[in-house]
Amino acid sequence: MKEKKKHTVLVEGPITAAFIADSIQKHSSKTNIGAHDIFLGQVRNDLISGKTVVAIEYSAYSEMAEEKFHAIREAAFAKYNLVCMHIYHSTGMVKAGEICLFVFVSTKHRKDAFDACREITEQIKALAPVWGKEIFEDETYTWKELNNGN
Amino acid sequence: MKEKKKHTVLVEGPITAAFIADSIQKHSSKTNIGAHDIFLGQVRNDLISGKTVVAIEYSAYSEMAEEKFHAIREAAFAKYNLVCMHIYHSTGMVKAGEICLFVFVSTKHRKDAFDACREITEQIKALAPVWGKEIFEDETYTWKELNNGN
Amino acid sequence: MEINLLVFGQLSDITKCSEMKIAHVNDTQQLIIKLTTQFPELALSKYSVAVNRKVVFENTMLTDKDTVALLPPFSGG
Amino acid sequence: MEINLLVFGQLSDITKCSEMKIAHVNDTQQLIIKLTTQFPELALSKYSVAVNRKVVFENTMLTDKDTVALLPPFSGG
Repeated sequence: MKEKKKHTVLVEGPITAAFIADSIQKHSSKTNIGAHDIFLGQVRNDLISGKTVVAIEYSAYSEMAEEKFHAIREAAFAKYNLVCMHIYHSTGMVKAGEICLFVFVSTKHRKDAFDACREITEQIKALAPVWGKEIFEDETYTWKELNNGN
Repeated sequence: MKEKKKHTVLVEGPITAAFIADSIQKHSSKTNIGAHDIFLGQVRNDLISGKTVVAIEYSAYSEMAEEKFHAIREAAFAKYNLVCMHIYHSTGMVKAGEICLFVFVSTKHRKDAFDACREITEQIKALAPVWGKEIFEDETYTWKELNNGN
Repeated sequence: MEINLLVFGQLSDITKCSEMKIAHVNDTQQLIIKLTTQFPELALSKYSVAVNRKVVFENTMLTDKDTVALLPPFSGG
Repeated sequence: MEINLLVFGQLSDITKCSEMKIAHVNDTQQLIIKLTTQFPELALSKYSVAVNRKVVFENTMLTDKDTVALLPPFSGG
């Protein structure tokens, strides 16, 4: 029952609530699932040196990123007892309040869901060649820096 | 910006994907949120002594359960840096494949979201006076038993 | 003096009733003895006792209109 | 002998170009020296080097049509 088909992680623009709902709904036919853990990254309107972030423009080294996402996926299936998992990451412009990352892990029991979702999210942040350009109200920008937990 | 208004956790029947989408969408106006962690409990079609579970009928000691949910919520706000959190738990009949528990934690940074969502979910399982009656195809039933991670 | 008794989950399969009034019990110990006499299977069951929505771990005095609940192990979520 | 160079994130602010062809470089070290001569600010920047989508940690031989990428610290999610 492990679903491991290769799919494209990078999607153009924000990830919508309707898309997330559709993904959740599709799992209602998989009645061996007991737990889902979903991580969503949302663009914050951080204040940086007195200017407010209104959007992040994401760019990626797409071919390498898809390979990394695939490797992260394979490693998660090898390590945890997953029924299925999906990752979606935005490219292009995502406004403050919109969602740029969607990690969706479904398992029989909740422990695997929690462990795997967190590890996958950390690996995406650490390993995926994706860059965020934080755009301010006045159209100037700064390149996003990842701290731990950011 | 902490949202702590008391709301009712127990909802009649399954939690729908549309309801979850609506909850996610409402958070797009809170642009200080950077991370959401969502736990969903889904009813499994477990095989128990040769019979397949087709639904779980949840009953609760409602007044006590709402007090416990409120205490869990207060403790989470005291311990973690949360922007907002919501819990919904079904009562009544929830079919296999449908969602019976929705824990939604929103934070500035992801560490708090992961830590709090997991702890809240464990506390709900351990502390909330809710019982699941597992209904089989032939309309017989057994009372659900929680093991760790179930 | 009468208390309100609530019975949940699998225990209601034993009592065949989820809510009842019980008179002439002064504390939780008397109540449990009375119930176990009426429903011997209760003695074999695992449960906690809540008085007015708080779980009690020791014998607890009861007053008129208190609500006592028998709570089998929780299995929500 | 010509390689394809990809430049990402803040490094493309320095090179003003995100994709270019570079001839006459036999290994990554020669490439970096050549780029740093052309774009001195690169010397002050933190980045990794990937050859054909794999990050390399030591000087690596290049062959015709290899793709080399300069990757500043990732900031996805």
